[in-house]
Amino acid sequence: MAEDDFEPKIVAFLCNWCSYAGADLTGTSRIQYPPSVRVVRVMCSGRINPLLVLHALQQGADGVLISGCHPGDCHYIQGNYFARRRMNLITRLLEYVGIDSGRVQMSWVSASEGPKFADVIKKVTEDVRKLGPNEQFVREV
Amino acid sequence: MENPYVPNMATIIGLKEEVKGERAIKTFRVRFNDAELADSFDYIPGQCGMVTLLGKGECFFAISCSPTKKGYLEFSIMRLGKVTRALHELEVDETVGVRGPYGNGFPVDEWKGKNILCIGGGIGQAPLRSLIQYVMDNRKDYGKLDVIYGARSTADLCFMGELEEMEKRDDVDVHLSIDNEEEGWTRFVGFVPTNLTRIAPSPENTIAITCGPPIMIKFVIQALEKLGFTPDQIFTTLEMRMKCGIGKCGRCNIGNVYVCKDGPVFSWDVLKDVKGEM
Amino acid sequence: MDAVLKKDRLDELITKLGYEVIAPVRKGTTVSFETVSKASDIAWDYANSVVPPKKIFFPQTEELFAFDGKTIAERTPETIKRMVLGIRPCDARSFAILDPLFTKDFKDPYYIRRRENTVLVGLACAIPGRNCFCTSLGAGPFDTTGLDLLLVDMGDRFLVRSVTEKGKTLLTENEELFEEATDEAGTADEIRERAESAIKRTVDVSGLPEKLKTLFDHPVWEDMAQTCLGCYNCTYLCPTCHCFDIQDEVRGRKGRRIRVWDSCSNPEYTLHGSGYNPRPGRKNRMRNRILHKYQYYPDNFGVIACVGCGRCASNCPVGLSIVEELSTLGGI
Amino acid sequence: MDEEKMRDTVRDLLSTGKVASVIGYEKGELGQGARPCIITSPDDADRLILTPMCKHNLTVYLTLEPPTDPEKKKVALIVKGCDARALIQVLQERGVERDDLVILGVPCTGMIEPDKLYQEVIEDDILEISEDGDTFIIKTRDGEQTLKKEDVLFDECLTCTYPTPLMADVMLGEPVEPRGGEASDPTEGMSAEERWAFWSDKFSKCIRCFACRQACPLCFCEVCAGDSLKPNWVKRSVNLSENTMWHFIRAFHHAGRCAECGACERACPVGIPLMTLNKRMAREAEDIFGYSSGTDPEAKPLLGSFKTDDEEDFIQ
Repeated sequence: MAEDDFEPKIVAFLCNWCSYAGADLTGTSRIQYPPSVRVVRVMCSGRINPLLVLHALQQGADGVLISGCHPGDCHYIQGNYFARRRMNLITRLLEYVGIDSGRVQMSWVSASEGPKFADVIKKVTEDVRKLGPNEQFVREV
Repeated sequence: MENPYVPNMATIIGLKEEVKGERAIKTFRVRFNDAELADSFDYIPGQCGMVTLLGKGECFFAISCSPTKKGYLEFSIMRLGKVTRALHELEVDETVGVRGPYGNGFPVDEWKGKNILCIGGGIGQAPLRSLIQYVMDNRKDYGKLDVIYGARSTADLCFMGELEEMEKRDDVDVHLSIDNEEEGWTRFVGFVPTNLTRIAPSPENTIAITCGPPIMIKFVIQALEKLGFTPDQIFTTLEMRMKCGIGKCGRCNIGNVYVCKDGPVFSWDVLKDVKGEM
Repeated sequence: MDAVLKKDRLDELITKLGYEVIAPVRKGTTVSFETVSKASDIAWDYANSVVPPKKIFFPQTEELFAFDGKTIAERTPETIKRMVLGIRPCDARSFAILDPLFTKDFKDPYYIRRRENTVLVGLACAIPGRNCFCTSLGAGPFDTTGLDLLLVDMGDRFLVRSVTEKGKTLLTENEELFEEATDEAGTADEIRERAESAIKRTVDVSGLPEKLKTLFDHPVWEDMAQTCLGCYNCTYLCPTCHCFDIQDEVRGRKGRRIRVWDSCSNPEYTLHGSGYNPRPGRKNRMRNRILHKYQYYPDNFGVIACVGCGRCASNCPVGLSIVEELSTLGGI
Repeated sequence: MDEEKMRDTVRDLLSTGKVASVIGYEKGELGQGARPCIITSPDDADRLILTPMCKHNLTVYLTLEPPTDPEKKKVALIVKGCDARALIQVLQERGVERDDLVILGVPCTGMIEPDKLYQEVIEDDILEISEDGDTFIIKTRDGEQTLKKEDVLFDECLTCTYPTPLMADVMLGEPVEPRGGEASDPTEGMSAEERWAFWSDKFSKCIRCFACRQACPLCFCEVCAGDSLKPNWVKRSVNLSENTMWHFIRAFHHAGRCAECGACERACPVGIPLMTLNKRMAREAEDIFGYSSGTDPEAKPLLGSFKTDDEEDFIQ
């Protein structure tokens, strides 16, 4: 598939309090961003079991984004700090085994950062578009 | 070559909620979509079917109606695991798959002319219901029919409507019980084996068939032996985790006996000598 | 009927006869059965593969049928002609043991079709493995049970011994590939005798099935299972273990029902929906594994479900050995 | 390794009733191999051995099927340096109570990999194995053979960082200095594509026998993510996709927990280099978070703790 024809599917896990609100603001501010993203709202980035990230890739997502509140701003005080450790390790594991680096990304987006959310989605989409469709360990059925 | 793993599709034509709550029980009446199969499908009371919900899996259930009821099959299913939970979500007109009949069933022909004593507990009444219906529909072939049935509470009693109807008849004796007192309950209160001992049926020319929780079966058999029943007069029907239903996948063995194929009906005469985990 | 196949004609055997040829192939430190396209792919000097060739007839994962919504699409029967080349006599014998299970009462179409369309060309063992004890089970390095043809390696050639009509037909229909045997049979006998005497492990299984019937409640099982880790090595790698699980795997409306190897060492294997487990401990599960092979299977099918390949012992992470276990049980 | 002191200690522990059972090693069925064994009688102390063939990590038996009988809870077990790390990790995660254990520590100079040894000597010919500095002296039927340790030890042992148990009630021998050195990684210098080719080849061989899980002292989850049907992380189909998922789960769940004993890799029948993955994750935990597992029973679990200044270069 030519790079241009490929419209990646990105699963974005957004925390309820910051990143999801940020995404909302992007919309209400009428800032454009690629339609590649499928949002899953979770209460906190600390709730995201890294296995969910693997699961999304296995089910055929071309990229996964995890986004939470900035450090110090977590609605649950420290959830995003746990998320940060986990995602650091899981992305390193994926990279080591040779899963295309860049398929899994993480960002901090606050409720007021509408433009940043659009930028993040643009970057993830472009990174994944360059990588092409995810074919590495996608499920047979 | 016929493929024994492929189910025949069937439609749910009737649903009855027997028991509510966490471990709810529903009776599903299904009819094969293939009209010819629907009319020709024959079985023996006590035999089982593998019920499929595509995408969820299969489970092995006793057919809870009698082969004298033509054109449909009934399964009484307790909501427990993944498949049964999904089955409980279904409504009339939805599709399931059924393959079978499997297992040996009750030797109803050999029992002709004998008194039949059914002793059930909880959902264990399902295979007995098939036998009871069969005996009622061939009433002249059998002697006295006694139905002893109990559950934890009135809310846990299955097939209550039918049993109450049967209580009114004079060609069958129904003895119901619940484990603990409840307001408005005028029948026996206590465990099924206790009720059995109280009623004290005569072993004379009688076959006793019991099905229910393993602990109940154990005490019912002890009670029957005390009443003078010999092991060859006592039958039980067992359950095990199953996958294939046709004696290949391994897991349902008790010793060298496979419950899916060699059972689920066993005479105590055979079972008492089988060494294996039940 | 004996014949001789020169090794330089092997490529023709593999490519010209229209079979998909499956043979032992060395991958890293282990040998496994794979499809081959030329003779040089084949590892002739192996003792035994880690994963037994039962996977050819009874693959670890097998689609039973596919479905879309409520519609079932049955698989079209496989008609591919296969030759398993270089299979060890013990592994071929395992099929003779499994045949009644898959063909009696309900016929298993997946196993039967593959079995019918496959010719088994065995390779006699010259140097048995360290845990081999096939001779204790009435077999041996030159056993032909289950085979259509048996090859005996003689350096630059194989002695080819036909066992079944199927094997004989293969020889006669392709006679240009084979030569007449001369004095090879004598050499083969010498190799056989040497191989048989190289098998150090023995266990007396006469009367064992009957004996085991008295041992169900014996405390020995507790001791035996004490250090078992409960992994599935001994069952998955056993050429006669045949237990399977059936699962539905779906994606949207579409899905498939598969069967996949399961193990009686897995607690979930017997776990009821209610949470009750009739075999809750390693003791119960190990007892079932051993009794199934040496008591239940002989009871039901008249043959011990063990070929003496020693894979369970070779691959046990904690050094448990079936030979020792059987000797212990037999000695009680 | 002080076999006699071990036997005396075990005999004493059992005869005085300080423990109900001892988890140790006995001679294997053939040759000079060793295997785990659990004894309850002081008379059986003589059955126990302590040799360079005692490769198993016995800590696994503490969590495999914990005794329900309180009378049988007190257990003594023999641990080498790496086993002790696993034990510390188990204690840290509250898998067992410290008070129920008597730990017999063995300072370890490395364990022999049987496959390597049997390439040099015929197994059944071996009569005795003894140590002499950097060599093993193998007494056989035909005489004596001297083998360099580095030629026959497990790869893990060659780069062991904790040969002396960090925790023990009784130490059976003098402390051993770590050998030092870095474990080699076969994927070193490979591109991402090559690494995926390498690992997908390994994962596709997996038959999901779960020997790696069962042999691991730290795999004691009540319901393993590899078994769970709800949620069904790993489908039962055995293929590259599901196998990869399983190996990701296994590797990730051992990050910051793995004791680097090598039990998983030794248990694998199809030769998947599980320790290469484990070691990589252990190094990541050390490099990023300065965390070394199995060294401090009071430490908080790596993924159950954080620092406010943890690395976040990877986050936008």
